[in-house]
This record gives sequence, structure tokens and C-alpha cells, in this order.
Amino acid sequence: MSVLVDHQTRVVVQGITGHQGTTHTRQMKEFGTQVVAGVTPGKAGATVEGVPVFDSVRDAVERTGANASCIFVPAPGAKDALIEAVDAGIRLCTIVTEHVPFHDMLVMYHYAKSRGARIIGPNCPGIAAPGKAKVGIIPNVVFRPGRVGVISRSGTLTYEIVNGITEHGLGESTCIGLGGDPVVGTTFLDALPMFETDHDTDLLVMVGEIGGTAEEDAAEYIGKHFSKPVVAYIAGRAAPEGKRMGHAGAIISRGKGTAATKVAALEAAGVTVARFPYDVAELVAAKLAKASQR
Amino acid sequence: MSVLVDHQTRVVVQGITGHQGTTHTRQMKEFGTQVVAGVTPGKAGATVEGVPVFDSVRDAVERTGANASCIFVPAPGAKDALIEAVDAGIRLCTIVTEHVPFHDMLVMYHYAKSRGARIIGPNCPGIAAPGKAKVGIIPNVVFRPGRVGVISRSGTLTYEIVNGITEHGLGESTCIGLGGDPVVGTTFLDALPMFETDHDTDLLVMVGEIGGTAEEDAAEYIGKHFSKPVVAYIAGRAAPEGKRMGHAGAIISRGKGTAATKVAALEAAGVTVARFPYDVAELVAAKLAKASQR
Amino acid sequence: MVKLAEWRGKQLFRKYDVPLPRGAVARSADEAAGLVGSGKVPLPCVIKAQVLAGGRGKGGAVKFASTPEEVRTAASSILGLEFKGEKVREILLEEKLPIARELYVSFTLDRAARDPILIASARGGVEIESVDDREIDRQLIDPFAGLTGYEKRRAAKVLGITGNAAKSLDRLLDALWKVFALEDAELVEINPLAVVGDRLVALDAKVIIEDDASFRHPEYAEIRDDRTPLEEIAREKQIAFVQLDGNIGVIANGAGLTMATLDVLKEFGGNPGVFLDLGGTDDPAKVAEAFLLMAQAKPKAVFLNIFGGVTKCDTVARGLVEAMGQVPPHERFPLVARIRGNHETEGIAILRAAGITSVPSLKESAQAVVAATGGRA
Amino acid sequence: MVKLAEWRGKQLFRKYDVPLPRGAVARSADEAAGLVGSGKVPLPCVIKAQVLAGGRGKGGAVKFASTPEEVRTAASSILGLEFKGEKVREILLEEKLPIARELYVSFTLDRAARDPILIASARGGVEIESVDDREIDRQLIDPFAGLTGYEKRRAAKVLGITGNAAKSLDRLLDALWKVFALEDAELVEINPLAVVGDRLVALDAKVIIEDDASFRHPEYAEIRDDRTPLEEIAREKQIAFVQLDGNIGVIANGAGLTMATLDVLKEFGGNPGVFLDLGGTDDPAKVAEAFLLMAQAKPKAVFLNIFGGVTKCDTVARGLVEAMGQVPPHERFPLVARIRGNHETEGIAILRAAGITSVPSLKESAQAVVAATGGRA
Repeated sequence: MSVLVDHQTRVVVQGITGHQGTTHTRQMKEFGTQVVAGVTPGKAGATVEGVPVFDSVRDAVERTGANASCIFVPAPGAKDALIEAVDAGIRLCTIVTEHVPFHDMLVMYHYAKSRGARIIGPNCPGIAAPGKAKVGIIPNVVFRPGRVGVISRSGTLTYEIVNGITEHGLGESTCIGLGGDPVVGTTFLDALPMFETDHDTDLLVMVGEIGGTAEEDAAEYIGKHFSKPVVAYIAGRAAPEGKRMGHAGAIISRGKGTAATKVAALEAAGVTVARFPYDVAELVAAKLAKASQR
Repeated sequence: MSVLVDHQTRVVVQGITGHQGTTHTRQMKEFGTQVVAGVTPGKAGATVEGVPVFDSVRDAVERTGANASCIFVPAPGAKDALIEAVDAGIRLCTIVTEHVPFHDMLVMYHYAKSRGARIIGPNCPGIAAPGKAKVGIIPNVVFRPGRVGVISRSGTLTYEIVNGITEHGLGESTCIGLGGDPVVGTTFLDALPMFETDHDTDLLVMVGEIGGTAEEDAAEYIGKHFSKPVVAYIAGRAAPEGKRMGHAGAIISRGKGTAATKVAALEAAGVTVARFPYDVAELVAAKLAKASQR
Repeated sequence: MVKLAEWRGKQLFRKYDVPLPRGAVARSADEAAGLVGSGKVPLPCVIKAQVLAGGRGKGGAVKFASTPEEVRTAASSILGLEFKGEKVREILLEEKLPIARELYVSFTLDRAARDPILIASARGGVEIESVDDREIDRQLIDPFAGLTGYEKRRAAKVLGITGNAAKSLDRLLDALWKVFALEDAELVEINPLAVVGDRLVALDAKVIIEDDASFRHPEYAEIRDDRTPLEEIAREKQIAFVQLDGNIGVIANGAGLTMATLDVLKEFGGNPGVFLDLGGTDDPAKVAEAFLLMAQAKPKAVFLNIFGGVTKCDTVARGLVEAMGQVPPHERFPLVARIRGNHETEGIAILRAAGITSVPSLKESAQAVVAATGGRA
Repeated sequence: MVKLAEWRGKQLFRKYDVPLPRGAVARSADEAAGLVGSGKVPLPCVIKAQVLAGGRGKGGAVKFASTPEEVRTAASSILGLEFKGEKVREILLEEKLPIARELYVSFTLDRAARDPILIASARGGVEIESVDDREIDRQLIDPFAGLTGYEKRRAAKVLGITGNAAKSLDRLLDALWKVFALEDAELVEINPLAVVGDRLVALDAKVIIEDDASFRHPEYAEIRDDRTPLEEIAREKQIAFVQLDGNIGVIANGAGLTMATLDVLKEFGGNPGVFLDLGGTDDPAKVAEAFLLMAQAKPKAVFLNIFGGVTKCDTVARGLVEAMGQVPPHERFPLVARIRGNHETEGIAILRAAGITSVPSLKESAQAVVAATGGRA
């Protein structure tokens, strides 16, 4: 078992003929993922990295049984691409595209939710379950199969931390890069229950950052419902006071949203918070060792 | 057991201070319904027929535990009223209001559906379970508790037919007037499974009319999944060819939508179709007698 | 339901930038000649009767003209027509375009799905009902998400449209969707949608606006292209009134009961002609108004079939008796009444006092009214 | 993120019929006097500096005037100000209204709920952060259904608005919601919203437009009220670049890694000043451009911290080496590089050939760059 993706995952790449779409189709395949179809309107009949290209997601699903989508379509077309995937019956959509307007993402999120579909992203590295499948763009080299789950709002920082875990001789069960945009399809809170019930995950690493209340909300859930050990890192302790969203934003997240409030909330929930990214792996190893002694 | 309403039903009347709202609040109460609250913005603190009035559905729900709404709000405000009810947690909304634009009703239907709420109507007589509760405007006098279920797209024709059943010495389990508008919250197809599993219903009467494909869709379901005897009446055999929706409408319901196609589909599904409204009660009695002999 | 004449539909299309031929409306041959003379409508041009009925091409209601004289002649002949019962009062003059292909697109409501639907076919220019089902593509449109890119791409594929024409189609479908959604339309249809070079042009426009949304669209209230004079009066008084051939007037309440009443009358050989649905009124004055309107249609006999709910039996009886007194003796007609339901006893008593007997059985009362018109019974 | 100056926000408000005081913008004292002289702005009036920072009232950036002379004097003094680092280039003159009460309303995004939110408080006219939580009402708005009647009624109740003023509020909230939804705003805020008789008037306007929606709103591309010159150049080149006080330049890829890099530098006593996020570029020319932009900010030392994903290590190394050659010798600065991830080996080799050593440990590399700036290490 793993979270969201496994050996049954059959990926359709939307925007496969673009530079990123092509590059990451190859890397997903090298990771061992079943990339079964690509979609670029008007390019039906072509082949990219050995993968057949279709004009529509519906055609791709009908002909190849694709059940997960990886979206590279540029921001102005991202909303349409997501709706197309959902309407074609896809229930897991990873949106790599950056700069998707949040007003579009509100529509996308509610549309997908009402149809029982899950969005990862946008502007995210995607999901990887080493030895099984990857839907997204996380570098293959940082992974090794193992029993550490990772959820992160960050991109490259995730690679850094996962790499640290792997270099420390450990490995990962599933890693999900949620994306750091104001509106994301899947938050820490959405992802936590999946790791709680995942038999392949012994410990969870959470990589957060300043802004919003996702870490505080996660902390509350962890305190009440999450039984596995958690190690966290929060980026942005030294960042200048964010201007985003102005005053009204501040009163929504009143008393939350800073590195200090996030760290405090997580520690109050029993989470070990690393001071630096390079400390995470060591803390994970120590926790796992302690758990195995019990 | 009954369908949709029972002794636990606690009704809030939206638009209670209007003429219709007041009249039918009284009649619902006379039927034995627990009408616990009314809503008219700006009239909080008033009392109508002994029922306390609130400014919002939310207030009404919080203060009285209302769990079903009966909407009399005029058409321009019907959409807002429905959304207010759903947002306040109401999961059964009967909309009596007529002339609700179907574009509004599309929004209302999808909004309610995505939140697990059921709409009956608009432009409908509502639901009555004799001896239990009524949410709507069907005349109290036509009912007697019994074991015949009734679903109908018509208003007064329903009263006529239910009255016939009652005068014939039989009685009704639950009667639902679905409304005859182009877009309704609950169709025959939506209602059939509820009567299939209702232990209080031995036989179902379906009152349909020309236009749309609701009767044909119901016939298909009955043929495959409905185990109880069904007696139907279809109004409009002699009506002039409808002009509504023009050509494009005709090709959606190609080969369906006339009285002849509806009767044929129902008969093919084993339904007994009455030629006249006054024949329904007799056919019901005969079927029940036959069933009890087995 | 407000059916818009072609020129009104095209006015709406223009508001949303649906591409149209150059053209203008005229109400006389002089005006038509002037439009061509001033160059407002280029020659050669098409001249089309502005009537609501279909089949104008075959019926001589569409003509072509290459010179100002031909325009004048064609305009005169069309303006004199009475086309399927409608008098032609307006003509639309439009440039004649070099048409490569004729397509079909429309948005309407799919009742069963409870979604808008986009219908497209490469076989335009003929009545869509005559096109084989396999050549018609249907796509449900989510009302929240609206029309999306992939749906437009599928339509382009079905219509055989590529390149620049596909971009033109993309814009046209967005515009047409807006007409449907923002104008509360029941139907927006372009047939034929012409391919002209790499452009798409709406040659015809069929738009039906929903009556119920008139509180948002007071601008449609004045449009009455589609009704008889009595229907128009009924509309102003907000009475549901339909006039057809036949000699029995039917007053009932509710669409279903009205239809069932017709079914029963027909069964016994009657010939119902005017239907008046009292709906949910509970005002005797309104009932009286409705009854007097019915009298103006000069029925041979009237059948009153009421099942009292919101509309109470005594209200109807009171209005009826009041109105009866206002009908001049020589215009009176036999009346058969059947009133049941809410306040039945009071209603029957009021009628009896005025000399009218209410027959409780639908079957017997229907037979009685058919007999009164001399029909089979 | 495009923050609009008050007058630009009010331009947008006017487009959607949000009620405003009569007023106009001036860029000189003469122009201001002219606006009053011509009666375009009635006296007495308010004169407000058009700067993005808050606290204008206390900071002398808002003045009142009752005569043309007072207008001229006030305009001159405000136009000469440098307010919290911003030069005042425009002033807004508006009629002074008889204000009964000052309220607060805004629409923004609730990230956690993933819904728009309507915030209302009867305590307007002060910074909303200073208002007690219990006096602030929050309502989530469904993006599909939009703002509905009951939500507006609740806002009216919270704001203590009844009668005609409630109708005015109803229209105002609909208009403000449209600004939020149709203009891709992150925030639309009216503080204070003034009660003037039975009307409501937006005295201030705070609008923030989302950058990511600029493909729908090219009209905002020209607005640059909010950036330093180097930030402006970076924006044109589509490079994420933020300039603050500090002497270490940081080039990283990804917001999270950039922030983590700052955290580590600060920890070791460093003082980062310019952050440049390469994001997901994979073009050496773009990396070179970014590096030269960084050079223009004159950092004391630069820390390059890259974890290669979409951005490959060799791409970065190639761009870096190319750009280094273009920096004049006397403007050069110490560079500490740490590149990991995709194509790491190739990248390290390219750097080594140019005499740059990549330090694999984040801790050690951070310490090295802090040492290079003479900071604690």
C-alpha cells in the first residue's frame, strides 16, 4: 500500500508535447510509472517518449484506461484542462502548472470536489511512491523506497529534505508536494488521514512555510487524530513580514501564519520541529530508532 | 416508515408572512405537521399561526431544530431562499413557488446536490404522508393513511387522483408532487428507489404528463429495478403538439415525450396505464386485491 | 416563452459579438430599396420574411436580389404575404455570402440531465429533426463551469472545422453560450451556420427567451410576435390562455388537470378549443376576468373543471356567478360545472343559488358538455 | 500582486457602480486649485496623498480645505512629502461629506476554507487589525453561487443598517463582489465605508489584483506603483526578485528553498538583502540575466543555492559562468555555490572549470558566505 499512487496508477500527461511535458514523461517512465497516454489537442496519432498522444482526455481514457492525470498545460488553459480530466472520469489530477489564478483554482477545487476528484497542486512537484509510481516532477534521484512519508508545501525544499533522508540511509513510502499557492487542491489536513491509514508509512515528515494557517490546522488534527511520529520543518523564520493579502488577510489568520505560531502549534501537538532543513534526516532516524526499541 | 417525511420532520416555512405562507402553515399544522419556525427577513419576533418567525433560516434552525423547509418566497428570491436553506443545513427543501426561471433552477439543483440536499419542486404541491406530516400545499381533505404511494408531475390532477383513491376506500402512504417545470429537483427516477424500499408502500401510482422523457426514464428503471405493482396515468393524449423548446428540444427527446411513447414504455415495463384519471382508483384496488391473493 | 423573430435574435447576437452578415430590417419596399441604395446592405442580397414559422425558403418567404429593382419587387411580394397564418410586417435584408458549407449549432436545456446542452451537426441548413441521429453531437455543459475548451474542440471536430475557422468557432460558441446563459434563453440556435472562407457567420438566428425570467429582462415584455389578440390580453392579465380550433371552452386549474380534461372531452367526441388555466389564483375578480375573456372567444359551451387546492371552490363559484351576470343574454352559452376539493360545499351552494348544477363525476360532466355542443356523447 | 493606489481602486469601483464621493486626481497644486475652481470638486474637500502605505491620516498625508487657497497650500505640502519611503506624485481631492458612521467591508480569500470571504464590521475608520474579533463578522461565499441575499442581510444586521440604507448596502455589496470576482482581485476593501444620510459611500478603496491573472487583465501590467527600479526590471524579465536591506545576495530556486536559505544565513549572523528565485527556469541565458541583475544590486557576497529539479544544475552553472565573465573586475564579489540534484555532476564540473568550488553541505556553504561578508561565522 502507498498513498494515492501505486502499481495500478495509469498516467495521462496533459500537455505532453511541450518541453516540460516531454521531459517529465521520460522521467516518470524512468521512475517506473505507467505513463499510458498524452494529450495535446490536434496532435492525436503522435508519440512522445513511446507514449501515444490523443486529442482529448476522454479519448485517452477510453483507449488506455488512464486513471490519473499530470497537467503541464500553461496557466490560461489549466482550468479547462482540469475540468476536461474530471469530466473524463479521472479522479486524481496533479497540476504542475504554476501561476494559475486563484480565482480559477477556486472553481477547479469546488468542481473537482463535487465530483469526488482530488487535485494535487497547482504549482506543485506532485506525488512519488518510490518503487511504484510518480505523478509529477520530483527528481528521481532523491528517492529510495522506505517507510518515511513526506508532505510538503514547498518544491525544491522538498527535494532537499527528501534527499537528506535518502542520504541518511533511510527511504520514503510516499512523498506529496502539495504546492504553496494560496489555494491548493490538497492541504496538510487533507493528506494527514491518508498517511495515518497507510501501512507502509511509519513516520511522517511535514515541510511547511510561513503564510496561511495550514500548519496550525494540521497541528490541531495531529494532536487529536494522528498516531504516528511527525517531524516538521517550517521555512521562513527569517523572511520579511509578508505583504500578501494585506490587512483583511491578517485578520483571517489572526494570531496564526508566522513561523513562530506554526512551530508552537506543532510542538504543542507533539511534533518534533527541526531548526534547519539538514537536521530533519537525523531527527527522523532518531525517532524511528526510538520507536523500534519500544 | 414513510418517504422523505415522518414524525421527526420539523418544518421551517420560508416566506411565512405572505398570504400563501400563512394559509398553508395553518393547513400543514392541521394535517399534524410540526411546523416549528417561519422566516421572513425583518419580521423576527412575530408569530404566525402560533409559529415563531425569524430573520434567517440559520436562526430558525439554531433555535428550533428545523430540518425541512417549505419555500413560498416569490420567484425572484427563490434561488437565494434555497441557497440560504441549504447553507443553514436543511437537507429537504420543498419549493412551492411557481415561475422560477429554469436557469436559476439549474444552479439550485446543482448547488443542493453537491451538498447532499434534496429539492422537491419548484412549482409543486409538495409531500404528504397522511398521519405523519405534510410539507407543501396538497389539500388535507383528499388523504387517508394507507399503503398506496403516489408520485406525480401534476398539481391539481394529483389531488383529483388521490381523492379518487381515498373515496374508493383506500389510503396513501406518501404522496409526492414533483412539479411539472422543465427542471425539477426530484424526478420520477429519483423518487422510485425511495418507494421501492419503503415498507409502508404496497403499490405505486405514477401521474405523468406529456413533454420531456421523465416517464420513459422511469419506465426503464421500473422494468429493471422496481418490484412493486405500478398504476400510471399520463395526461395530455389529446393536447396539441407542444411548441416548447422547438426543434432542438425535439431532437433531445427524439422518439420520446408524447403520450403514446410514454404509455408504450410504461406498459412494456409491466405498468398498468389508466385511460382516464377516474379509472386509477379501480385499477389500484384490483391490483392490490390480486396481490393479496398470492 | 418568448420566441424572437430572426431580426430580434440577431440584435441579441450582435450584442454578444456573434458574427453576422451585414444587413438591416425594412417595413416597406421603399425602405428596402433605400437600404440598398445607401449601401447599408450590399448587393447581391437576401430578403427574408420576419415570421416565426419555419420553412420560409420553400414557402416563397425568402428571395434573392441583385439590383435595386429586384430588391423592390422582392420586398413588395414578401411584405404582402400571409405566411402560415402570420402577416409579414418586417423583412430582413442581408448581404449574400459565398457559402462553403452549412452547419448547425445550438444551446438548449436537457431536462432529464438538468444541464444545458450543446448540439452540433455538420449537416446544417436543413431541419435538424431530419438529420440522422449519428450525425448529431450532444454535449452536456455544466452550468457552474460553463462552456470549456475541450467541449469547443470537440464541436470543431464534429463540424469539421480547423485552423483559423476553429478560432472563429471558439469565439462564436463562447458568445452564443453567453446569449443562452445571460439572456435566460430556452434555446439559441444557428441554422445554418455558414463557413465563409475561414470565417463562420450566423445566417439565421432562432432565440426563445424564458417567460419566467421576465423580472430580469423587462425588455422582452413588449415582444408579442407570437400570440393571438385574446392571448395577448390574457397575458397582460396574467391568465394562462391558449386558443386553438374547437368549440368547447375549458376552464380548469393546473396544467395536468387541464390536459386530463381535454383527454376526457376528446374521448367522448368533444372538440375543445380554448383552454384557460386558473392556476393558483384565489381572487374571485380574477376568475371573473378569466371567464369574460373566455366569453369573448365565443365557445359553443364551457366546461368548468376545478379541483380546489390553493384555488378554493367558493372563490371560483363567486367569480363565475359574478361574470355570468355581465355576459349579454344573446352571447350566453351552456355551462357545465364540476367543482371538487377545498371549500367544495360552499362552492356548490353558490352555484346552485345561481341556477348552476355541479356534476361530481368527471365522466358524466364531460359527457354533458359534449352533448351540449351537439357532439357524440 | 498589484496593489492599486486609492484613485486607481476608485476608478475600478466606479466601473461597477460602487458609490463614491465626487472627486478627481491632481498632480500639481495648480491642477488641484483648478479642480476646485471649476467646481469639479466641491468645497470643503479632502486632499489625500496617493501612496500605498497606510496611516496617512496620522502621517500628515491627508488634509482638509475649505477655500481654493487652502487647497493650494495643502496640495503643495502633500505633493512635497516622502511618505514611508514613497514619493507623493498624485493627490486625490474629494468632497467632504457629512458622515454619520464609519463602517468596514471587504472581500478576500480564505485560504483554509478555499472560499472567498466577506468581512464586515461596524467599527470602520480604524485599522481592522485593531478591532476586537467579536466585532468582526466573517461569511464564506460560495464561488459558484456568488453573493446571496441572506448573506447581504446578515452584513446589514452586523453593520446596523436598515431601511433605504440597507438597499444601498445591498447594491454596494453586489458591486464590490463583482470587482472581486471579475477583476481577479485578492482583496477589495472599503475602510471607511461612510453612512451619509441614507446612502453608503466608499471613502477609501483598497484593491489588490492577483498577478497570475494578468493574462486576463493586460490593463494592470503598466501599474508599477509598488516596486523598486530593479524589481521593475526583474518583473519585465519575469524573474522573481525581492530587494530589502542587507548585503548578501541569495540566488535559489523555489520559494521554500529560498526561505530556508535565508533562515540558515541569519542563523549564522549573515544579513541577506536581495533574493532571487530562479523558479523552474531551464534556460542558461535567463540564469545569466538574473545573475547580472543581482550584480546591479551590489551585494557584498552572493550565495547560490540550487537543488536541481526542473532547473538543472548544469543549466545554472553554464548561465552563471557566462554572466561572471560580463561583470567588470572592480564590481566582482565573492561567490559561494552549492548545487545539488538533477545534473549535479555536470554542473559541478562546469563550475570547477571556471574556478568555483561547490560546497555540498548547506551548513558549511552558508557559513562560508557569511564569513565572506565579515559577519559572525
